[in-house]
Amino acid sequence: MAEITTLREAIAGLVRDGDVVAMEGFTHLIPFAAGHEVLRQQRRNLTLVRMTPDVIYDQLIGAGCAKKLIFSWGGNPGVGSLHRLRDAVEHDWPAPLEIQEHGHGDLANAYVAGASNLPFAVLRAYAGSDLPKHNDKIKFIQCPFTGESLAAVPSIRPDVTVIHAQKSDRKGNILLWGILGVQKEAVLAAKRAIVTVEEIVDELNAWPNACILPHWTISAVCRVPGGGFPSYAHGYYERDNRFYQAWDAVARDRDTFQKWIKAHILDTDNFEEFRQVLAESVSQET
Amino acid sequence: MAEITTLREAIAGLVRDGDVVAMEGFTHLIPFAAGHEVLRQQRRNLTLVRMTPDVIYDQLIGAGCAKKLIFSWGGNPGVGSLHRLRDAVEHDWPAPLEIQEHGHGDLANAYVAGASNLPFAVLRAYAGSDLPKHNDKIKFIQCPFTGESLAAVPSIRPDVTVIHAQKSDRKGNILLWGILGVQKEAVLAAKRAIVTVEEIVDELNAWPNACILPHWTISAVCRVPGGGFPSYAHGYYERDNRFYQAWDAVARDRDTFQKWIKAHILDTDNFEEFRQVLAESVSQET
Amino acid sequence: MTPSAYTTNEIMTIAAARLLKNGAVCFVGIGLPSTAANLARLTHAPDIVLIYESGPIGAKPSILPLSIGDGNLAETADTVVSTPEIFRYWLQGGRVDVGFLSAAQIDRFANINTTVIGDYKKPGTRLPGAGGAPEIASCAGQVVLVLKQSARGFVKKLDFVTSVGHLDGGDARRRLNLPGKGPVAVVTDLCLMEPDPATKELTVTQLHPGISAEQIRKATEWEIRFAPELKETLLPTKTELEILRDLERRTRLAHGNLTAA
Amino acid sequence: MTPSAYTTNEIMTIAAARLLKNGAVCFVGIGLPSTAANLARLTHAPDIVLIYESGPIGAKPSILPLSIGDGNLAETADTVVSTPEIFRYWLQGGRVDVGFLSAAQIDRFANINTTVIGDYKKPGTRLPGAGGAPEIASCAGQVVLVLKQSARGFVKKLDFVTSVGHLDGGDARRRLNLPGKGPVAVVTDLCLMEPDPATKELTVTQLHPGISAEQIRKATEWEIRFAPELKETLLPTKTELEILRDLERRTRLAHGNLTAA
Repeated sequence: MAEITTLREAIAGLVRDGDVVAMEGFTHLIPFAAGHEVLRQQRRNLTLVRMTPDVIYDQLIGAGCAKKLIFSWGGNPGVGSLHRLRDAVEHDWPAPLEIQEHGHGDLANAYVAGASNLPFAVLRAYAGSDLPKHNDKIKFIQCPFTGESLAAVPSIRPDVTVIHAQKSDRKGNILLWGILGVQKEAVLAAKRAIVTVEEIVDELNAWPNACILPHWTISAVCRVPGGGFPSYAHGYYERDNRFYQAWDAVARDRDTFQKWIKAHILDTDNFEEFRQVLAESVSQET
Repeated sequence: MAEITTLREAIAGLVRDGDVVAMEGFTHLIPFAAGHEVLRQQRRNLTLVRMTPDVIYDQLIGAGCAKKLIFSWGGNPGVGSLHRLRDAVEHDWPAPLEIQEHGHGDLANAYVAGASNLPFAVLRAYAGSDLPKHNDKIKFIQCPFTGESLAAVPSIRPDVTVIHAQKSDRKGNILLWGILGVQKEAVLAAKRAIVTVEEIVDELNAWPNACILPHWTISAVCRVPGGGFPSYAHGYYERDNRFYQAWDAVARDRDTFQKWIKAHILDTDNFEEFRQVLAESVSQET
Repeated sequence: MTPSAYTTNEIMTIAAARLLKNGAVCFVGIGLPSTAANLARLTHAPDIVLIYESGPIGAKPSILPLSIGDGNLAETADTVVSTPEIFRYWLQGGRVDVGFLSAAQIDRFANINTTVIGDYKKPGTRLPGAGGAPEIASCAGQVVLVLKQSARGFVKKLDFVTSVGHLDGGDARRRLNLPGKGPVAVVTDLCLMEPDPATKELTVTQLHPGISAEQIRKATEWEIRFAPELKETLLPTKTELEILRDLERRTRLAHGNLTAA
Repeated sequence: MTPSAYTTNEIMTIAAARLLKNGAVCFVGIGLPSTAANLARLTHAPDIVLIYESGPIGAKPSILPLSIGDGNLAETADTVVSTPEIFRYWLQGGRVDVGFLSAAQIDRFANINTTVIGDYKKPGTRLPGAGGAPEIASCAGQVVLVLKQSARGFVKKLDFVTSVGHLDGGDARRRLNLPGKGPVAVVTDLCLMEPDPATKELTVTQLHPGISAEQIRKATEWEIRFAPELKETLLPTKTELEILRDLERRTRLAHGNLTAA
């Protein structure tokens, strides 16, 4: 049953050291505010799951929150590398990062299997690929009817899934639209779920067959306008491509990164204050 | 690529004797007009697939179109038995009917597997049930990661799927809403697909994430207003519960049934004429 | 209120409705279960969440659906998803607290038959079949069954096990690794039965007012067990009866005097 | 138009775009493939169907997406489905005619590496990883690759096979029961290569204007084969160049001078 609460309380109560945490959002609706709060509260030893780690996981990995990453594409979309992810994988900085690597179709299927309470998913992939050689979570099974060989991967069942959505009503029913990604599956696969939303309204006024997560599938709902920044929220604001590009220079250097994290996240109280500090530092640069 | 054509031509060209045919629609949007046209054109030796055979398959079975039925619940919803289905199973009339019987979750998963081009689906079901004893298409497999036993069923890949939907645009893109059933999966699992629609419009004006079947997944689109009668089309007309109740008496007796089929379907030219003849026979009764 | 002031159908429906807790997520079969679940929603359990296998989640029908996919279910639901999703993410996914079912035949371990009376290959009476029941019986957190009691329905041995209750009793469900707890109650027009905590054999724990143990014995093919201390079902309240009758009246009007089977 | 009147990037994009037939259903990777696919849509293939792995089906973006899930893709699409559905029903389901990909490294059989340069455990350069490429490479009806040619990218042996082309050649794909035909063309800034019908080894079949065989040999680590009769890529037409430049101009304006990587 969804509790409508502050983001600080939600993260404090529901994200624990050592948890398997999935923050999802496929370019759209990436839960940056929630990710920052996890970083601000300095969670440790997390196993982070995400199809596209993006800048949000670059920040968490660089800040030393993660011991393991389960992913399928780790880049800064439209810009280049995630330097903190690379530094962790290539040079164990700030700590060794175990990686478990899949393809998108595989991880998407693994979330579906998790949401479906199945222990594994079956898909056509990986014949001839080197990925199974480096990931013992990819196996091959035979169809009991045709004998065909198919890939099998274990389902993903996060301890907690965190997503950002457009709207909630006052009961905590969640409505999202546009690029849906794997958010619904990630929530339904998880033991606990936190959703930040752009706004909380009296009535969702949803259209037929809208993508809705009922309040009883959600642990906590937090109103955080702009909580998807610098990604975007369809119908609310666009992606801040400049932030993504600027991140490249911030993340490239360990020292620059650490100062940025301290000033923008550790030394701020919440996402609103982060936005203010960021606005100040951007205006100083230009 | 969708051809916009008449129902008669679509059935003539796309449904062949001996085909595996799925006509889907879960109470809602049952493709009665298309089913009648298959009956009118006297297709034979069909393997009929449908989660809920309903009155539409009672008619086809009683008229001798089917050699096999793959299904999961064969009743007249809210009324009782499907007498023609029962007569075929219990007394081989008008011909023996092979049945392959599943549960709803199983068949729904089997369509999903078909749409996903997988040879089989995995689900949690049937442990302890007698169904696998009488259906060799239900097997059990072990999870390669946990060792758990799970049910496996072959995917459904119809030669042709037939559905009814609310709208098409002039290219043949299909929009449906309300109770969606397994129609999308049934179409995507099939080699060919026929869709009858309430209306063909210039613009679908679909809402975000609407259930749309693009024209390039459809073989033929036919405008048949009321083509879901006596089931319903959300936003167009309601279910004709009286027809469903009246069907019980028609189907109970072989002779009555055969006369009804001759007068209402075989001797009519199309669905519009069927509706006229039906209206006349109903008004005579009351 | 006296026993003669309500029908046996009514007390069955009301007793079943009372078992549903407010806020519970219920996967509802058509007919008696749907009537009882909606009665619960309109009385003590306004926040109950009704899921129908056709796709509606959080349906709040103003009239009783005649079929499992009536338009009124879609119109009043929080959302409507595809049938595969209902079975995959919601039922098998473990999101359903209570599966609410009926049956043609039931045995002492609450296994149910909705497939065939007689031999499968040479059926005496062919019944509609499984529907969603095998998956509900496997995966719902718990199952409540509601059906009229008769010696033809409450049988020593099922002709066909369509959907599992407690199999041959004891910890059989756990041994088969079934996700849900299985049947926790069977409500009939005569009484309420619950599985024995150890053997899982159905045991009458509560009689409807005016019903004798003898009536129940006659309406059960196997030698039915009774709890040492039998409770009596509370009489239907005026509110319960009014709301139930009003619901059925609205339904009859809307469906043209048809009633849900 | 002379070779100096367009850039090598432009002719690569234009040559790739020309390979896409009108009406084809294309599963489009971000960057070069997306640019080429949209150029095709805006020139000779107005009815091409663009699917992006984030969920849009039939996207008709007015500017080039910077990321795989830009809002403009959703706004202009015929519909947007979930990412699992894209991979399950549409790509794996066999509904995609052409998978349009780029790569960091490629070998003579058009196998591709987007994972790592150097050892997997001790990477020299860690690349972004697989994304949707393994599934596209397996399941799309055919695959077209577009990437700049260099000896570092066109290597004798891949450090890591992320997504399969023709494996070790011949009928290897068929032996592994891969649903799609695999790569049918590789378009670079220098030339067009196609797999030999029998061996499946990439063979240069077409040179871009002004490009010599020697330039291609230098930009290929393995001993690259040439078809006996080499064609020359038709010069970009004025319309092609205008539309491509206009698209990139609109994109730069909208994205604040950023360009898709």
